[in-house]
Amino acid sequence: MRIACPHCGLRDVQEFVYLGDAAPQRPDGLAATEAAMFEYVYLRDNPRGLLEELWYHGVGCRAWLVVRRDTLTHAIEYVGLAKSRKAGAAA
Amino acid sequence: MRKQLHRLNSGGLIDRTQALCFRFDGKNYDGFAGDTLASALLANGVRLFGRSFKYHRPRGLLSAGPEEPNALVELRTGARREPNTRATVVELFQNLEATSQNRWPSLGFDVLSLNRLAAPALVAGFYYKTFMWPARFWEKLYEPLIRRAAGLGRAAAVEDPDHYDKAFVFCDVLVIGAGPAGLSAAVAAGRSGARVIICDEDFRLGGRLLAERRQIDGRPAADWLAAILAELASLSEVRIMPRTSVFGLYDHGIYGAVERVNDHVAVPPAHQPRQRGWRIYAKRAILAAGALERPIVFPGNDRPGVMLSGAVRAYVNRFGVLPGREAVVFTAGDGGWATVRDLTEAGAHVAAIVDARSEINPESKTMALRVGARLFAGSVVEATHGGQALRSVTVRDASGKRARLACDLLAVSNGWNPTLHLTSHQNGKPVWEETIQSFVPGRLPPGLAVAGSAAGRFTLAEALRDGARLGREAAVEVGFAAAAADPVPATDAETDGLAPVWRVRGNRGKAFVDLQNDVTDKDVELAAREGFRSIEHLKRYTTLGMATDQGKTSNLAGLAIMAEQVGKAICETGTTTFRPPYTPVAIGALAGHHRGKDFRPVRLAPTHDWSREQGAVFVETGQWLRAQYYPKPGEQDWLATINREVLATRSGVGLCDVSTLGKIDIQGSDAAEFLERVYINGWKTLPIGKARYGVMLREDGFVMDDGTTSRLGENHFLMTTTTINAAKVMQHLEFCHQVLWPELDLRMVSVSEQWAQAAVAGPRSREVLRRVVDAKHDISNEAFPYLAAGEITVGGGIPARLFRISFSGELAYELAVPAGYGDAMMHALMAAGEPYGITPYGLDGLNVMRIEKGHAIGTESNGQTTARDLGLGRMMSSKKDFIGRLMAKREALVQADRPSLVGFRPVDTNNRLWAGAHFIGIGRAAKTENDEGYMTSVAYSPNLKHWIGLGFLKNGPTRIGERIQAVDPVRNGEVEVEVCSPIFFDPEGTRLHG
Amino acid sequence: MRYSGFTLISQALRGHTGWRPAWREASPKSTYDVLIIGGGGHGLATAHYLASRHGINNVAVIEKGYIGSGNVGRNTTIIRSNYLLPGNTPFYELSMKLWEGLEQELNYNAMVSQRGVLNLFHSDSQGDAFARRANAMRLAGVDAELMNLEQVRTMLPFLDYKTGRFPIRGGLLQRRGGTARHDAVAWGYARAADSRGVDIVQNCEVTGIAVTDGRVTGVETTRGQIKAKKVALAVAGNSSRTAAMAGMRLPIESHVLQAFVSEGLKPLIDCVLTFGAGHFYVSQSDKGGLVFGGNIDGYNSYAQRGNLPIIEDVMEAAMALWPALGRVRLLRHWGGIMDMSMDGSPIIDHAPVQGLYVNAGWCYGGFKATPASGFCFAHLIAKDEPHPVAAAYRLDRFATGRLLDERGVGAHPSLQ
Amino acid sequence: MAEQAKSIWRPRSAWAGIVEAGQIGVDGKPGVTALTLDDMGFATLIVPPGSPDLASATKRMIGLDLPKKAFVSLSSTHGVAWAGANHWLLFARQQAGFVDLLQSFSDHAAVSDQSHARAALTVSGPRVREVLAKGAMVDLHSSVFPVGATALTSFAHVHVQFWRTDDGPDGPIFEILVPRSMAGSFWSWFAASAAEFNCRIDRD
Ligand SMILES: Cc1cc2nc3c(=O)[nH]c(=O)nc-3n(C[C@H](O)[C@H](O)[C@H](O)COP(=O)(O)OP(=O)(O)OC[C@H]3O[C@@H](n4cnc5c(N)ncnc54)[C@H](O)[C@@H]3O)c2cc1C
Ligand SMILES: NC(=O)c1ccc[n+]([C@@H]2O[C@H](COP(=O)([O-])OP(=O)(O)OC[C@H]3O[C@@H](n4cnc5c(N)ncnc54)[C@H](O)[C@@H]3O)[C@@H](O)[C@H]2O)c1
Ligand SMILES: Cc1cc2nc3c(=O)[nH]c(=O)nc-3n(C[C@H](O)[C@H](O)[C@H](O)COP(=O)(O)O)c2cc1C
Ligand SMILES: [Zn+2]
Repeated sequence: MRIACPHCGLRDVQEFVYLGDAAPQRPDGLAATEAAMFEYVYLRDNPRGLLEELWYHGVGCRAWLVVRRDTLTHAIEYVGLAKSRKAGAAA
Repeated sequence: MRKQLHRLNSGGLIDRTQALCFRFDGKNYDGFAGDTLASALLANGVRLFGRSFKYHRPRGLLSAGPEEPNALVELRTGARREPNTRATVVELFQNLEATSQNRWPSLGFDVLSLNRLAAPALVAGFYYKTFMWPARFWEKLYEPLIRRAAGLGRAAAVEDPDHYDKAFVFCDVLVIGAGPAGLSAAVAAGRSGARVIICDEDFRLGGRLLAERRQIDGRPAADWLAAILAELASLSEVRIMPRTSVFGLYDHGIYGAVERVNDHVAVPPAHQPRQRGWRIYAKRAILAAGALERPIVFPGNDRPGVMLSGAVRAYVNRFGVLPGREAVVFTAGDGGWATVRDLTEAGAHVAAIVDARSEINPESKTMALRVGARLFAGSVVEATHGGQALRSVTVRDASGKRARLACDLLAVSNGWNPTLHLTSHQNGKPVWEETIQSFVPGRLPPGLAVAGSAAGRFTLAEALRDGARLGREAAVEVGFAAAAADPVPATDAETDGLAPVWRVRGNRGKAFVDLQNDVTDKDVELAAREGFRSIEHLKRYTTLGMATDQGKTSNLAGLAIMAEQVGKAICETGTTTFRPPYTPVAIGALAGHHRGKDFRPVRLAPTHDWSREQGAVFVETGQWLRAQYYPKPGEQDWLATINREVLATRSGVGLCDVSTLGKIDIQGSDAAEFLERVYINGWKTLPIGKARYGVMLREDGFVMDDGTTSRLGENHFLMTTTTINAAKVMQHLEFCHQVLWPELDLRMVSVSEQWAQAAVAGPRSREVLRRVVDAKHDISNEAFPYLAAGEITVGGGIPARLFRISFSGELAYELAVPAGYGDAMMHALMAAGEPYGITPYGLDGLNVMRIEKGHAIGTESNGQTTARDLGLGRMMSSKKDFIGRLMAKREALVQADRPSLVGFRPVDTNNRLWAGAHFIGIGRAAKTENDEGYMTSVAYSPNLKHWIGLGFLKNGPTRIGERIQAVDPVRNGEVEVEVCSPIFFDPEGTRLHG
Repeated sequence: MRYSGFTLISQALRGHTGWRPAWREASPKSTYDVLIIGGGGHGLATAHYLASRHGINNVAVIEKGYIGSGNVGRNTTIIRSNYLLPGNTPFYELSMKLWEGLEQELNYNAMVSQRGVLNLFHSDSQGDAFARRANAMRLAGVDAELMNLEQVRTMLPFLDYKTGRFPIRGGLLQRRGGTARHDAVAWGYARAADSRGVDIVQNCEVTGIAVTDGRVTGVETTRGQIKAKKVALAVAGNSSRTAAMAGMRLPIESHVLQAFVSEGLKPLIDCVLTFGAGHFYVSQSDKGGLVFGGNIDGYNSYAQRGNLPIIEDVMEAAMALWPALGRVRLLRHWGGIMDMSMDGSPIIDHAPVQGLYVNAGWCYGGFKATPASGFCFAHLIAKDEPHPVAAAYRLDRFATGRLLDERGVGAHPSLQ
Repeated sequence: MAEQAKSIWRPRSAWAGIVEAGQIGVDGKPGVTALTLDDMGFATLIVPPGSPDLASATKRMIGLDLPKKAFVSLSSTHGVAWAGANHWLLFARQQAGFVDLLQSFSDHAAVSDQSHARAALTVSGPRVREVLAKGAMVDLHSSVFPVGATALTSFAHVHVQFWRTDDGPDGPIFEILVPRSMAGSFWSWFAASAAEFNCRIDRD
């Protein structure tokens, strides 16, 4: 596979580290409940088909990326920076 | 020179001026440059090439290409011995040495061919039904027998002496196969200026054109070939790669290929690789891999002398070898007739043409007449005769009448199967094409197109047309302007009528579907009878298509016979999955440079050479090599060394390299806030110029890493991590910053490589440092107390950092200098410490001292333990959120009786302790139910003069003073130990502050 | 029809015309007492033990493709019980005991071969960690030996002891570990279950799970609706998708694991060997192919195929460990989809929906578990309470913190 | 005492004990030339997202444009290479004065001195791309990797940053930085890969 890093261009998957589903949002702060944290840490939809996931360009620019990839065909539809995603959401 | 009895006097693409001698089974032969091992042996009249897998039947050449199921040999000898090599693809070289395999004592006389006597019982899957009693006989008797009989060639027994490379290459258009389709595609794409790579596994480019007598634009195809190769060579962005097999198609246009750089010589020239594994990144690819001819299943079809008709043409036309003098051609289509023509022209006599079709066109009839061959229409070959070489065949005609015909060659033609393997590597399913009675590529992976025979368009005209069109299209798709299209050259007339015969029933002899794995038509029927009817079950039950040829010539016949058994059409049964590699690939080529000490990079500290000078013994820690201890001449064993190092440190001063620790520079106005969130303890209050110990959890509440972090400025921190976890922590921090809290003002970078760092520990450490640190810095106890951290200079202005931290429990410092000065620092410290007897100590000495102090390291924070388990529960702040806070509170993780960290000492102080021992109550049975924890680290304490250990024990801290057994059944140990505080030495910590 | 050397010979004399299908080609009935989704090793074993141990015969195994098309038919066939944690060891040891009697129990030769499993270690601390595991095994009554360098060298003289980047220091040997013929395990259980009346339905995909009032009532399939009192999931790799049909989310990701086989060779290696410094293992099949495995590709996938980085990684490890393999050729490589759980250990439990049972999360290691998994799952389904040796495999352990994380890598499936 | 200390405190090249000047591989005209670079100054510069003034500071202080994408700006004495989002590698051909330069940059970016963290070398020659292709998973063709381009990637499992400087008489020239600790492994791969083309080695 190759992932088009927004900074570095198309790079071999060997340069990246995978984390998994990008959807779960960390319940931040002292008010967060154990139940919410449990879901965040452990439960996954694990779809066959499109999945937004987190990848780290560890061998390159060290950016965390959000990659929309089909888990059946491995086709990648979209790659963006994780950083701008949250900034975007806040805006 | 020895006479090559079956070599034609002229013709062929061999270089008759370059004779090569070689050996097969200990006998010398001659061949020519341009031969394969197969063609050269055939030229010498060799018929028998090997023995089959199960029945050890004599086997000859079936094909002239990579699909060969029979002619497998061991190539070369000794360390370079290469088993299961297809003689049909081995390029002949001077002094080549090959041996037949899977036979004993010789190819001609093979004892295991007696298996044929048991053959009636050795049907598909027989082993599932027997060998079950008595149970213990399986490993002792049956299995060793089966294993010895199974297998094919013998691997080399010693290290492969050759070098292998790996390389990466990028292109706009990759063309796989250099037959007429591939060459046309490459030129069409190349002319537009696109970067083109054209690979062919053969050592000579041209594909089937090399084997056929064809005309292009009214001239011999060889002329066209020469012209197109010259043009390709002239295009600067085109790369031509002969001897290169594309073996696999991977995601996103990545192709695996292997180049046989020096397989055509006995020993690679100095500094050159034997083979090179390529990863090809292609924007577009065109598969022009041609087609494979398929045999017919009939009784006796495995006798040496039965050969694919296209292979016969290849031997005649390309290699100038006559595979037989008296031939019979058995064909289900027009393909066989070309063989009749070529054989006759080469001087062989075709005794008969057996065409399974009842309608024969008039031109063919004329031809049969002309060449003096008997024509059997609507007929089949029903049996073959001869021992280890074909002598005659029995033909059965449409009326059921039989005739026996003498011959030494039977050429078989049953149509072709597109070489579509690569199109299936990404789950693509081939689809049945009725008109050609074959599977053709189905849905294609993105970026791949298929040209010519590989697409099931079998004529030369189609190959040329497809290639030109797809090559041009591919270039345009990746952004090049289309080059002007030449008219597609004209070709001579060709016909491809076909009515395939899947099998001929007969009652004499076995009819083989899979020649290499000895699967017969009866085996397929048996599988059907026993319910293994899915083609995948058929494959797995009978092993059809699972041999080294992966069923290239057998799969379809197997499916067809199964389809007939279950009353289905072939299109309903589908095919089994083609998997990479297309042809087998040497493991060496896939590993390339990465073997031996180059398997993975090794990281050396900037102080490494110094440690080596000091005689260090090194140990792997993650990627690093670290000094373990520094033996001195005369020391009895490692324990003596370590004791010396520890005692010298505790009584005077010791020096230890700690350069490998991870170091992360953290700056920004939110740096302190960030640390609050990633560490369990508080950071906002840390004053500038101070260091603090921190513990980091994973989000699931278990300890991830620990280390000290120093505040160098209001918004500037320097974090240290453990050696092993440095990269993991960096990644985690980047995650926390970029994914969780991008709003924080924060800048981070690893500076691990920039600093060499040394621990100077022991009561005299300050005095040593005083002589190294530039005089202007006050490092007195008052000015630079425990946990002070500051930027200083050494050596007259070299920037350095000093930390008053201690892992050993002594008055201690860590001094960091830019890595280039690491070696100097060690020498300077040694020189300065000389009056105090400064002693280098390694990881082992460090380990003793940290165990004496009860400090946990990776063996304690092993990913299964929480901060609470480590006795650090109170560090967890309740005033802030931090990673892992909530999950660490889960009920099972705060249970009182969770094993927690305590110390252990042997009750009998002469006993040694072992890490990995488990704790069992005294008098209780050594059983899981009574298991109360385990020992993580042990050391001999030269200060206490006995062994000490750390470990996790249920309710540990409440059991100080209790006795328990540390049991170690795998090392036959059982030691009674006393539970104690994990801090064995200087529990008040007074030495630290000294 | 009983299999034996005698029947084989008598059939040989009759041209093998008397053999009958190993299992019937069943069409689904309208209703079953127990419906098992997934005709892999675990599903088929569950059916066999339900019928043979609990007398529950009105059972169907519903398989979307052909039986054995999943991981049971594509794994590297290692069986062992060399586990560390008390929640795991007895379970895998039960499995090992069942393997030891499997052929006789099933009247099918699954070629269980106790050739030994040797895990190499490369540093003192790794050696200590292995000692801890070996001791845990011995406490649980499992065989384990710690081998020093010389013993390893005697056993496997052809490894690289000289130039290796990670020098070999010793190994943990479980002699009773070994391999089994993967497909035969599926076929053997299928035949045994079938002989007790279990319906094995192939080419039938479950597309929905019917739940009424919090109770399961049956399933939707590509061949129509089937009613069942109890429904059991054993769909390795597809657990999340199937559980979602009943509204459940699992602590699981689906990952691809590749496997590799070389061309057939005369016997070379007599045990299963694993490399402690890389993710790599090798053994030799009865047919002579060297069977290699490595790490997962490391991303969620349902594609049953992998990519070059891991292929090269495995071959690099092969050459690093065993440098005589340079000219041995890789014949085929493939992938399987495994449900990687968040602590690397499996789940055998009730679902929140009544009458629904889950068997999932087997990661790299579920082949060796096949007999015990079927045995314990059958127990759970029949008695509605967990079998004692599988009692740790609860779904709620992630919430309570009673994790079974052998490797200590945390909730990170691609590291498990 | 002070005298002695001075003589001890000499920096050591990252290539010391690893690379020796000379020739490796086949005889003949060198296909590749490697030149180790010592005494260079390196530092990472990181700014908060959107911070504008580093560009003007760079222009002012070393006369170079701050590259926005994966490029490097070079002068005969200095250079600045893009090294990630809001992240650059500043370098000087000589360490003298570098500390002061970093001091003045520290008002405009988070500065971390990395002068000793990298082992640097220049590789060139007609076959240089073929050697690098044995490790580089990035496309080095001129149309994709022109003069001035840089990439962070790995060669043969070793992290590297490298860039292409102006072409020389023998074709492209690349400067490669590897982590100091891995210089030995890097060299082992490079030497084995270059040997078939004949490699001349010069020490700076
Ligand atoms: C490459 C590889 C190597 C491995 N090596 C080992 C090893 O050496 N040792 C070891 O112990 N373990 C190993 N494993 C793990 C082991 O193979 C699996 O854990 C185990 O086989 C899973 O259980 P199973 O046999 O029931 O799964 P499977 O055989 O996968 O069975 C699940 C079945 O469910 C079917 N199914 C799925 N969804 C549906 C549906 N909706 N309707 C109907 N049917 C459905 C599937 O088609 C499949 O047949 C390996 C796995 C892989 C992939
Ligand atoms: N009359 C018939 O029945 C019939 C049938 C088939 C082919 N043909 C003739 O064959 C020719 C077809 O032309 P074409 O170009 O399609 O095929 P081709 O067979 O001429 O060329 C295919 C080439 O691809 C190479 N190749 C295959 N797989 C490869 C791989 N994985 N990696 C590297 N190289 C690989 C082969 O070595 C071969 O050189 C025409 O001349 C046609 O007339 C005739
Ligand atoms: C232990 C084991 C040994 C295998 N040996 C062979 C072999 O000798 N030849 C072969 O072609 N395939 C072999 N295979 C691979 C199968 O052909 C097949 O690829 C695998 O079961 C996955 O199925 P699939 O490729 O149909 O998806 C083996 C598989 C396993 C699990
Ligand atoms: Zn990037």
